[in-house]
Amino acid sequence: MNAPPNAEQIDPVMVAVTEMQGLADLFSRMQNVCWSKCIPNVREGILAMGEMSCVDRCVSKYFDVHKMVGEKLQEQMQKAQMQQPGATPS
Amino acid sequence: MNAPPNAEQIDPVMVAVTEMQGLADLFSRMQNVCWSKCIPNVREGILAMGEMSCVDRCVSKYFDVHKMVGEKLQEQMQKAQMQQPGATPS
Amino acid sequence: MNAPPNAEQIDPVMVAVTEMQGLADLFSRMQNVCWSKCIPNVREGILAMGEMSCVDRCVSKYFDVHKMVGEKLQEQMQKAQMQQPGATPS
Amino acid sequence: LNDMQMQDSLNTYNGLVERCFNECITHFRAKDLEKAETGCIERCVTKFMAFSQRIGTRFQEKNMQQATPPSQ
Amino acid sequence: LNDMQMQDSLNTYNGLVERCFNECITHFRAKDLEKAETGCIERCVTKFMAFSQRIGTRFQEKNMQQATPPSQ
Amino acid sequence: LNDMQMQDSLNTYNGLVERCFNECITHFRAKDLEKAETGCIERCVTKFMAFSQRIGTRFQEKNMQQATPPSQ
Repeated sequence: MNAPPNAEQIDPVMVAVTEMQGLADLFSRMQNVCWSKCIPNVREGILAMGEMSCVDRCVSKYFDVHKMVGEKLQEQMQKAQMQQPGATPS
Repeated sequence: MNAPPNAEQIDPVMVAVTEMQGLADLFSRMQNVCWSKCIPNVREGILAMGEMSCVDRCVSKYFDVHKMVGEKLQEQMQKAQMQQPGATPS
Repeated sequence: MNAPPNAEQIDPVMVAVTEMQGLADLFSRMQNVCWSKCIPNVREGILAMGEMSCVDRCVSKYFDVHKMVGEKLQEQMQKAQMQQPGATPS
Repeated sequence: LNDMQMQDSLNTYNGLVERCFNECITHFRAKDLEKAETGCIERCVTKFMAFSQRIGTRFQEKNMQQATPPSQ
Repeated sequence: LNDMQMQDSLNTYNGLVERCFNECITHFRAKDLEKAETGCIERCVTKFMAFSQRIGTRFQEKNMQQATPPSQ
Repeated sequence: LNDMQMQDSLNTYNGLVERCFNECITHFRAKDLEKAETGCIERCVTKFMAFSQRIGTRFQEKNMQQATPPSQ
């Protein structure tokens, strides 16, 4: 809290920490999603073959969706900045 | 963040930050709830008329519930402080 | 992060805070789980007898599971450190 | 620590709102709460308070039981 | 505060990914996205943006309405 | 950063407890765990560890693949 005065606004350490938190958040969500999509039960204490490949594909697809959403978001935001819609009928 | 030493206990900046976090948390929960209540699918990339009014009403009701829960909570806590129940049968 | 040099690595205050956060997180998860397992509806504003004992048992079991998972995790991690599996078929 | 507690109670509050909303609000034909809904919300809060008190007491009992005093 | 905003938008982003993944990805017979899936993701993002804008506007309206100016 | 890691593993631990509890505890007729339940919890933890290791490895592979080195 007693940081040097001018490093306040864009502290590179905080940026790195935030990035890491973003990655940790991404991982933890992916883990939850892929567990619920790929692991139907715990009747066995090991991963079955089918579960393993499901996990692999789930990770692969999750990354692809992550990337796609990022691109789409940016594209949308640029569009939104350009046209700025006004009317919102209720 | 470089507050004077003795302002530690009730730092107004922290109060403001907490309030903002509370509001952000409220918004994010409302967003999740209203999405799941009002958006049954993404077969179209746009909001249908019915979805729009559902969202509007969802926000309105969510705020009302938020307010009501707050009032009810306070009322209950005052009651609890006055009578202090002892026995808790198992 | 440019804190006084030697208090950096194992700040006892941070350890205590983290422990408290862990406990708070445990409590909040337990609360959610036991609510959804024991409280089927809010048709009445009071806890029914059966709901009360369900809550008591839910807490008891949750603690047992918490303890058991902790032990099992440690055991597994020790095993993992000893054998270090290499092959991961896809 | 103080901030943490503030944060905690805010989370509990917001969590309760979400819970009771999900429990009691089932349709969006109008923008105002109906009588049945407000009644449900009231019961939901009262019940949650009772639930919360009981589970909190049990939690603390268990937690004390389990805690081994640190040898310092 | 700035960090908090960064954190917030990251959460929104990651939350949207999770939401659209759950909405659009239903099987794992292959590791690449199929045409139907990418189309669904696109609509999901567009729809979420529209939803998000609308709900954000309504939220701010309500929030202002409700806020009583602090007497300092 | 160190604190963050501690926080993370605590979250993983608490999350695992919740997951396995939901998976394995289905009734509350008694306050002690039954044999079937403890067996289920054991398998749940073992399976989660295997799952976790696999998904962690895949995640890191993908993450490295995707990361473009910063030009500083």
